[in-house]
Amino acid sequence: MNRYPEIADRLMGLDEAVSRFVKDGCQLAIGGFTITRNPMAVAYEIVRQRVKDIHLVCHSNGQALDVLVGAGCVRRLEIAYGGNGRYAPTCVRFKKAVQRSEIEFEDYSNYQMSLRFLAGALSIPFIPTKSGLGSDLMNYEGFPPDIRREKKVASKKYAKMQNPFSEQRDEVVLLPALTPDVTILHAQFVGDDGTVRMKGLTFADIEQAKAADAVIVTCEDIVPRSFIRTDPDQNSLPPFFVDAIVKVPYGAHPTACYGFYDYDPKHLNLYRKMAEDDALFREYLDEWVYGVSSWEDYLTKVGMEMILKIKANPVIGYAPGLDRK
Amino acid sequence: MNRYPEIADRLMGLDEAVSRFVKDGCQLAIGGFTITRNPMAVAYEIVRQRVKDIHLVCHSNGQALDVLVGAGCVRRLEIAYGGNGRYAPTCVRFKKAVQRSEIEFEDYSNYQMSLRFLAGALSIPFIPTKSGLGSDLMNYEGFPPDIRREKKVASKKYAKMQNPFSEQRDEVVLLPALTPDVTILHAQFVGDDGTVRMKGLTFADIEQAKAADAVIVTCEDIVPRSFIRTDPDQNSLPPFFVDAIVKVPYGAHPTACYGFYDYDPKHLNLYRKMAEDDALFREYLDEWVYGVSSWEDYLTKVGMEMILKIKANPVIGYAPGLDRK
Amino acid sequence: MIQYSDNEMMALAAGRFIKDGDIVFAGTGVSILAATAAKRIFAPKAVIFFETGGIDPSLDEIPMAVADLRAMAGTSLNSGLIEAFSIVGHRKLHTVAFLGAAQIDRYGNLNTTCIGDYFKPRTRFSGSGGACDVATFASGVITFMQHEKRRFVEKLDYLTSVGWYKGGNSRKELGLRRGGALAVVTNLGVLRFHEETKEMYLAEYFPGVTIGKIVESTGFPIDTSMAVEADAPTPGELQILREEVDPQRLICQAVLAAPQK
Amino acid sequence: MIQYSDNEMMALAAGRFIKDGDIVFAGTGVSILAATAAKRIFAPKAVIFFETGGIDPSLDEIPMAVADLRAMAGTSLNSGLIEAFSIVGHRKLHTVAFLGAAQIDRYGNLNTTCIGDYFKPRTRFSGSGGACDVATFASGVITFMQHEKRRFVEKLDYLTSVGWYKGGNSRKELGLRRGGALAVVTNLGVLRFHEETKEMYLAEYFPGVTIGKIVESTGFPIDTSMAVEADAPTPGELQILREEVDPQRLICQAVLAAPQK
Repeated sequence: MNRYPEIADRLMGLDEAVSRFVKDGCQLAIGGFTITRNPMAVAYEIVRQRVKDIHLVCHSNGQALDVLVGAGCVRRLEIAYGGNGRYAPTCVRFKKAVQRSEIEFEDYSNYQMSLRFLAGALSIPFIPTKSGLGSDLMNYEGFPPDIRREKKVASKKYAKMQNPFSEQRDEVVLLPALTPDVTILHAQFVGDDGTVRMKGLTFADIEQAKAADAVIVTCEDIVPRSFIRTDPDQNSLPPFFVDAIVKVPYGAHPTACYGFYDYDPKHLNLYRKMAEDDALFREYLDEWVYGVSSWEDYLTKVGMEMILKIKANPVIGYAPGLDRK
Repeated sequence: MNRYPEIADRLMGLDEAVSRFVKDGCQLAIGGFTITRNPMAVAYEIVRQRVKDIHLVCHSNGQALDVLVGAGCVRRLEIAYGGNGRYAPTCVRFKKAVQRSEIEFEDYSNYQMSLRFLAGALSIPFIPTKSGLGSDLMNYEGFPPDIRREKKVASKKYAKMQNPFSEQRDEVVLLPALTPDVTILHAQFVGDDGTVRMKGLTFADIEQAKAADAVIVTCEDIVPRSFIRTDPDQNSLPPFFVDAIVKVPYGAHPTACYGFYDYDPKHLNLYRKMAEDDALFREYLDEWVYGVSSWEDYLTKVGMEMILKIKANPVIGYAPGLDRK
Repeated sequence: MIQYSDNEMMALAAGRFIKDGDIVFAGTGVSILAATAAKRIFAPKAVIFFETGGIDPSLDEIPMAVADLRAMAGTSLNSGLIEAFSIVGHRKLHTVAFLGAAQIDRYGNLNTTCIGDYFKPRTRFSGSGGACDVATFASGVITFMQHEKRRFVEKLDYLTSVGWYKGGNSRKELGLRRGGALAVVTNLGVLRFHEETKEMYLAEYFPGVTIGKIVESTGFPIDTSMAVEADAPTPGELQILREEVDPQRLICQAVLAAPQK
Repeated sequence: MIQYSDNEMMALAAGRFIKDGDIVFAGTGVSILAATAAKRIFAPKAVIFFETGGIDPSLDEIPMAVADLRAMAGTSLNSGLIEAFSIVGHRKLHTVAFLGAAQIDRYGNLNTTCIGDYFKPRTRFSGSGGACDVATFASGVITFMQHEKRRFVEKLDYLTSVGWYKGGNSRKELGLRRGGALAVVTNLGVLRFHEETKEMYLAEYFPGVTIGKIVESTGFPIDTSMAVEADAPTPGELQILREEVDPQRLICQAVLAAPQK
């Protein structure tokens, strides 16, 4: 700890980060997108700590969403997309949970969810868009009226209004801001001053972080202040938005992390197959989540062969020639 | 030109960029902020071409604004701040023009103007904020009703509404989007693929560019695609938002350009003194704008001694020890 | 005789709609195959980008998801979702989007949400993702479909993404300034939309496919009076697809991945 | 006896308000002197940032404008205006803003726009800039003023930035969730605001200044019953100001730059 004096009070293990910030019934936002930069180590730890009744708010989260839903941690879900690209056109446990009416869910689009996080980040109560006009997204409210009065749930799914600056008919949709209790992210770098640097696409991670009451960031490594401040144009978040920092190399596995490692096709395929069957899925959780004693243990199970296969070429950013079938 | 095949149709001189895109009566947004990264070479060329009746929309533009107002190019101004930091707490020709009722003007705040550009960039007609509540910014409309019907002028300065997602009283200000006819920017780098990279603070330049119908970018240099695409996380604008590219080294002088040169304190002080007097200001324009035959001629007037003094340390970003009194 | 897969035929048929200067919004599967084929064969000055924010990636390998690292390598810019969707709707850009769907109706409206009741669906799909957004904002949408009667339906179980809405002028009346369904490319042919009514009609049937097969695979009556046979892929086109666009043959040889049943 | 300038006294008096963990919104002149002094002397864990988007710069030299390259060197992050203002108002941050003004009233409302009629002003100033925004959003505002009767006025010619508005609960009633005027630091002393009425009162007078001088330099009646003499700067504080904060003595020895007459 002494190496990182500026962030000593925010450096912690996965167990402490989750137990301090991810409470039963909290509203949780997850960074990343489908098969990339999901904060998987945190998601697994949430499952291990058996956090309950989470209100998950996502745009297109994939793997972390599906594990949390499948493990029964999620009660309520606002979502644009539950899929994992070619590895699961619809996330399997998400699909089953909706079909079996096991969760409360409300659909938005990706832009709508991103704009809602932006509104939260800007501390404005709502934001207008044209997206949604004519869509059933605006015809079906997923949440019943009694839920609408609960903390962090918008009083209605959306509102409509005439543009007050136009004399012609010009209708817009107003979307309510999102201000999650906690946002969890995985980044490539955190400086020992607490500055976060993500590389590659950032999706809506930055808006999700700024919208939240608390932010947990896991990272591939912690790097010196002198490095991260030499070209600060590249940085993603200043230190004061970050409440917990956990160093977890490969912390996004089996999803990808630009410049560090590719997604793990073998694991994603294994997951999909096991998720299709309830008994097999329990086995998956037992083996890969409940049954691992540490992150090192988890990576040992992934195996050196796969770790080497998915290792990214640091210039190209991914693992060229990786067998991705 | 053959070196830059991808941008050949957009590479041009200052004269062509201005004559093609900056028309009499157009709405113009200027990048940069007070004494940094103002697109001065373009501003001077606008003065030289005697463009008239410009509707200028700025947050805190300084030097370019003042030259354009002083030279009589501006008829209408929406602005948050007309100042040059310690070199002119209020921009001198802007001050005189308002006091003499020579221009139509409307005041907003910096955040309000930035949000208006953001709304334009997002193609939404308005954006809410709490900023302005209680301020005379919301009590005085600068523009009379007849102007309100003109192209690119908002039908009213702002609207107020109750937050439809709250049952308590919660009033917000709605600000109309800005969609300038043209935005002019100065950047450090443009790739030969048309990608723009700014270094240091970007202010609201990116929102101003995306909000506009046309964008003119001047740059310190044009760099190979292979360079600009090796770390694309650092880039500011994709090629398809840029309509004219002009290579103008020191194109922001006397304002600063991070990593390349500092502001020129001697010139900023000279300008302020000459701007205070109408006859001297005409001399300034004659000497520094109308009287120069090319940008090389302008830089020759600035002089090698000053060019060396303001040269930025490329790592530190500015010129340490520069006499800035 | 030249052998080719459905995906290859579809990618080339769709790719021909792309023009130089178009900004192409791509997804995964046949969509990214089509977008890349368009750029390498028909419209080298088109720009491919993803809703995730990756603009003009080098695409030396084919992405398996829009968040694939391959969508952020060699790009002009790596931005975020908000920037990406603001590009789709930008008035100065001509943007063409490739989408897929579980169901489509005669006006090109799409369902990627569910089959059956929304609250207790028989089948739940991934949801809108960015589909509703790009259907709202793009200059035109090209949709890839498996051509089956249960997918070409009289009435969608859920209207996720607006095409021509209720036909005629109804899309404009919603307040949407531009856009609409440009074409539907299936494993059997290419469908377009009547200028006035905005109803779907058969424009092209693929070599070896009969008009009758298409009519019986479509769940609503369809005008076939203007249908012509599509050109088969040329050996040159297939070579580019297989050697440059998808050298690992991840999509070329696969069947179209529609949302699961 | 220790010699020091008005700016040095003001910077130190204001700097003492800053606590570890505060996010300090700084401007130019005495404001940046105060912010940097606070960080180097009183609150090393405070973070200085600028409306231009520069967060926690190294400040090896003092910026002459908020867009000075020195506000973007050695930072944690270089962002933009929108990000900067969203930080000022963020509910999880305690943000303190330093502002300057041409006029102030008893409730700490500020004018940086004009003297005289708005449309035909006798004197036009720079305008709001970010002042209205930070006065709206910050947890507290500290304003620097030249202490003159014509600047401390019964009624502002233009209310650019809201302090306690009309006193009492009126700021909250506007819909502003937090913030308000924390203190006013002048060349004569430090003024604060009554808990209930939100009216300005004299908290400190600087060494060598009489209460009478302050009363006659203020254009409205002012409660002086709680006034105490401020501590003079210590040699150690002045040394840090002059050698570390402003080694080029650009601000330390200058007079306060108020908006021009």
